[in-house]
Amino acid sequence: MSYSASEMMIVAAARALAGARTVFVGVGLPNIACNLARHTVAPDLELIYEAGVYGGGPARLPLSIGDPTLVTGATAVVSQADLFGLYLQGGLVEVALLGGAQIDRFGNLNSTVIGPYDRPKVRLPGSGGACEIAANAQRTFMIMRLKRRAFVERLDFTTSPGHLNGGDSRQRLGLQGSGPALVITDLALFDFANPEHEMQLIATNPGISIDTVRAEIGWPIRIADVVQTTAAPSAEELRFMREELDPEGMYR
Amino acid sequence: MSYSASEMMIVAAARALAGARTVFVGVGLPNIACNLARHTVAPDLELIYEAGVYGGGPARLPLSIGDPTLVTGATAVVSQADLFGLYLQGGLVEVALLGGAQIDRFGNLNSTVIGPYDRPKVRLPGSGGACEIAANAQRTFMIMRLKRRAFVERLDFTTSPGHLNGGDSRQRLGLQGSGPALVITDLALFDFANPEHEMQLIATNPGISIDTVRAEIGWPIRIADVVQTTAAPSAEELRFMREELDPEGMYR
Amino acid sequence: MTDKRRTMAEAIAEYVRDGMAIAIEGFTACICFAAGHEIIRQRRRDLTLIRMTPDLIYDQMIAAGVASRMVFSYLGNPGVGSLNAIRRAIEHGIPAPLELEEYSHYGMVGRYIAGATNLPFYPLRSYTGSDMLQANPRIKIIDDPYRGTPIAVVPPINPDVAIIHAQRADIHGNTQLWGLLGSQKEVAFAARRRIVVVEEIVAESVIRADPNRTLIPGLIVDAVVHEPYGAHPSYAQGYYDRDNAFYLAWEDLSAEHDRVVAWLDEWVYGVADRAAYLAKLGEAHLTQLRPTPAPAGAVDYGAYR
Amino acid sequence: MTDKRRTMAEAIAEYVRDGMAIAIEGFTACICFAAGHEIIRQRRRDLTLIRMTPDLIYDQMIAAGVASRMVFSYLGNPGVGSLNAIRRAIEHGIPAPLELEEYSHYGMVGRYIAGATNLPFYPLRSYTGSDMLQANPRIKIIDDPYRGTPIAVVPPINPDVAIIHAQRADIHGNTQLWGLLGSQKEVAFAARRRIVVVEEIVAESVIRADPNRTLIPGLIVDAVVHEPYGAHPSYAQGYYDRDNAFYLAWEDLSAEHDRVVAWLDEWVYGVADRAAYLAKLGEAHLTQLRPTPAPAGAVDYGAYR
Repeated sequence: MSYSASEMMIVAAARALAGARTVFVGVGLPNIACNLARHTVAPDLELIYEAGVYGGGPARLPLSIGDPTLVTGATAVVSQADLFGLYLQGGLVEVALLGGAQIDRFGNLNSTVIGPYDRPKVRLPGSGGACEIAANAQRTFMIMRLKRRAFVERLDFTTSPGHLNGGDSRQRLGLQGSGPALVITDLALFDFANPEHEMQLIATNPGISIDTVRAEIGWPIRIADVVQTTAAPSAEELRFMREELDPEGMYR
Repeated sequence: MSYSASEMMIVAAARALAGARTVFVGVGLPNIACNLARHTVAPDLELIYEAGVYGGGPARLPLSIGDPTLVTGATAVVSQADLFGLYLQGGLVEVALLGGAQIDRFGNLNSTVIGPYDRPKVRLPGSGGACEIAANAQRTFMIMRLKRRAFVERLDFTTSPGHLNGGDSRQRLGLQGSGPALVITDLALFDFANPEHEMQLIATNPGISIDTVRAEIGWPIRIADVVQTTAAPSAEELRFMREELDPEGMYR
Repeated sequence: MTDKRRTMAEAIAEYVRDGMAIAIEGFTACICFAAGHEIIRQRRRDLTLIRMTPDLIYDQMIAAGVASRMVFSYLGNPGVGSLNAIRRAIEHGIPAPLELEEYSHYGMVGRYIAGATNLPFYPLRSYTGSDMLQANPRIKIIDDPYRGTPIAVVPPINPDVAIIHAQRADIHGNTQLWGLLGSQKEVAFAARRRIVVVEEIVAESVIRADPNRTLIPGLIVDAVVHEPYGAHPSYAQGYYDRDNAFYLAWEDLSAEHDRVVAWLDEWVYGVADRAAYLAKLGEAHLTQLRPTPAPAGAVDYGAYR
Repeated sequence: MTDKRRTMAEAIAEYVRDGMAIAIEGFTACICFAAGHEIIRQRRRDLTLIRMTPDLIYDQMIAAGVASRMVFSYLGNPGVGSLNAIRRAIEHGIPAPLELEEYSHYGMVGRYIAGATNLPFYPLRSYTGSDMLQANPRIKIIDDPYRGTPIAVVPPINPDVAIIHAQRADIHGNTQLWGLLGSQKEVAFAARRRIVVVEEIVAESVIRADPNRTLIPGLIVDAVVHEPYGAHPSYAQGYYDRDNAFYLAWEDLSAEHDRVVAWLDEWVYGVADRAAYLAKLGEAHLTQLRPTPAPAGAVDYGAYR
């Protein structure tokens, strides 16, 4: 069955949530990935939204992170003080899904500005909850399209700390979460499983060459000893996504 | 109409609440005084209980500060984090009624121990909320029976700060409330309206002499230029108290 | 107790003055567009606008020229894209330059908490390792007095006026809100004045029947405005849906300054008040935003006599 | 998700071990006497008992010899008088000496908040000018980094086990509480393990119908114990009244150590479990504690599809 690069990215994110109990989720692609994971590899997965929702089970695809369909029928709906204090900072978020306009080799993210902060070329949304999510989630997964203007040698601004300068630099600053664990893109997967906590290619999507990946990254990307090929989406993954989660094909 | 010293004390406390909008209240005498004030001199008075109740209207005389009759029909019932944080520390409590086992000339209170802290002769209840109430209420009124063992030259332990060493010593420590304003007893009334913020006799109850008052105080009590005689409870004050607030006469 | 009901025009005229710091809060839900539009109509100037997510309401207000400063934490049209008018102000000074003071979400929440509880600062585990520390010197790092490890702190914020939209209140301003709670409670307690805007005015007995649901006591409320659909195109849980079509359309409507001006002329300056706005929207449009019922179920507080 | 239902005996046996720090919270309301009695019956020793108001439950537990240490903020039988057994432990070491760690109420709340939110300390406006600073060196004064004024801080507390009584939960531990909320939420999130004890087990759909009422998510709950009247002689709002007669009688019942021992023999060691305790109390006694109905009224969350 044919599928899009977006669908492959959603499926890869869902699979990475195997066995997880809680995920801090945004709308769009991440929302579909988490709901797909609940249906497949993580039946006990509870969705946490920064709007204050724990255990949301949306009856339709939400446009915004604060959609009323996330509230009705949720397990708990709390103030944002409690969501950020008790749930996130309290250490209850196992995995958080993050994105950004720029990422560097240590998984640091920029979602604030392109150009200087005081005279920005492009003003981006800023942190939202990303800065504290990156600091406090037990692990973070990044979901981003692999593009040379996004995977950069040097961020214009560090909004959300990843592995900082690599090695133990994150730990030394006392950040409680263990930081970036996975980067999921439309072409390939990367992890940080080396002593330097440097991003490394671990899998390519079907039909994508390592050179194609290299060409979209603004630094000489580290390559794992074994680079696997990600399995294509299964018929059931595609069916559930297309029929149940995104019937209008907004994220196809 | 005849009345008891307790009744006079309750009536005096109620009258002192004239025009007040919020009062932080304990059970027993203070509870009756506040409800009497609502009926007489402070119709807009809202009762705040440290249990987390704002605007309680108890349908019966509560034994404890957390009685369920305080909850049902209240305006708001909140966590104690919110009660102490938003209401008390937020500065919304105009008057708090406090008591203690010992009080000194500057209105500092001891409700912790008689004797040394580590080897107490009598272990008292301790602070509860009193320490922060004394710090943060806009004004505090003390309700205590006038006894020599309670009105002491030197506290065994300062649980709740009053005017500390007098003068501007309270202000210098940065306490936001203005501190003790009134001491209501079964024999007389005292305020602190002098530059030293030292307790001074301002009124005696009907039939009580200044010498009787002096004899119950462990330091040479300051006497205001004019010492008034508190008006006896009115018929309506007594009726409402006896028929509506304390029909079983627990606090008579 | 006093009857605090005011029209929106009265409440804004009385409490919102040029140069003030104003917070219209509400996270996606219960964003009081009706108040924002009235502020535009009354042509307030030089405001500091405070909100975690400026959203379309501040995009419109900033395009209208009411603000010179903004305190915020997320500058997007959630699920759609940018806030084009605010970007124009920041990137090109159109219609006027906009000074920024920027935090993360939890940093803003912490500022509201500190403001509401009269604390000199609020500590949170964030910002270390982020350039946000350099971008905003008001965020500081201190040493935990117990173990010496560094921790970020933010200062209190006390808006001059907070405008809170909710489902219901009594005439004294005792206010109940359900669904997303955002930081409505915290900002209400942090502010010096509070205007509460509600879908329904109810009897005091309705509020007192469920005291745990009371988020804001009348004690701190200065004005109560009864403004049904006052949060549209945002939403009020149980009353109407978010008008996602408008949020999507705004991307285009706001693409150029002139188009925003035209929109304001038609939908803000061109209507006298919220009632006229709703009439213009049309009954059919509002009806299709109504959800079907999903009752909360019952609890019993018990009568203790 | 797993079914977390356990009997009280199972839950205490599994989670409460000698030497642990245990918090049975609940401010006047929802104090889980059933759990305290089971801890006595299982003869735990050397516990640290944490509670704002030790109340009769810790008076009984300390007389029974389960504890060597207590962390607290108010040591009274509210509205009645002293906690005589605890006073005997403190003043005379009967039945054993009791180490104290003492705070004010807000200090305890702050410790729970810091524990729950993983903060290294919690700041509060209290303690300055009080001898409590000398009595407890864990309370510190630091300088506000913005204006340099002194402010008190307390350290986090993370009990090994928190025991929370509430009106209802589902079998996963999603718990709803109404009436006085005390610090139940904060202590539950602060603890390492949580036992929830409820008047009723309800379907998950009942919880999900009113998500704003959910205080504790099943995510952090280890065991759910269904124990009607488990808070007696304390109370559960809407279910039964506080047994004030017992609170008054305790003053006398606890006047001497031997009398407490006799009471424990009869009402704790002498009954197998809570059901036996209730049978001994008698149906008539429980019936007269039932309030008449006072329903909270309805709210609608709306179905959005």
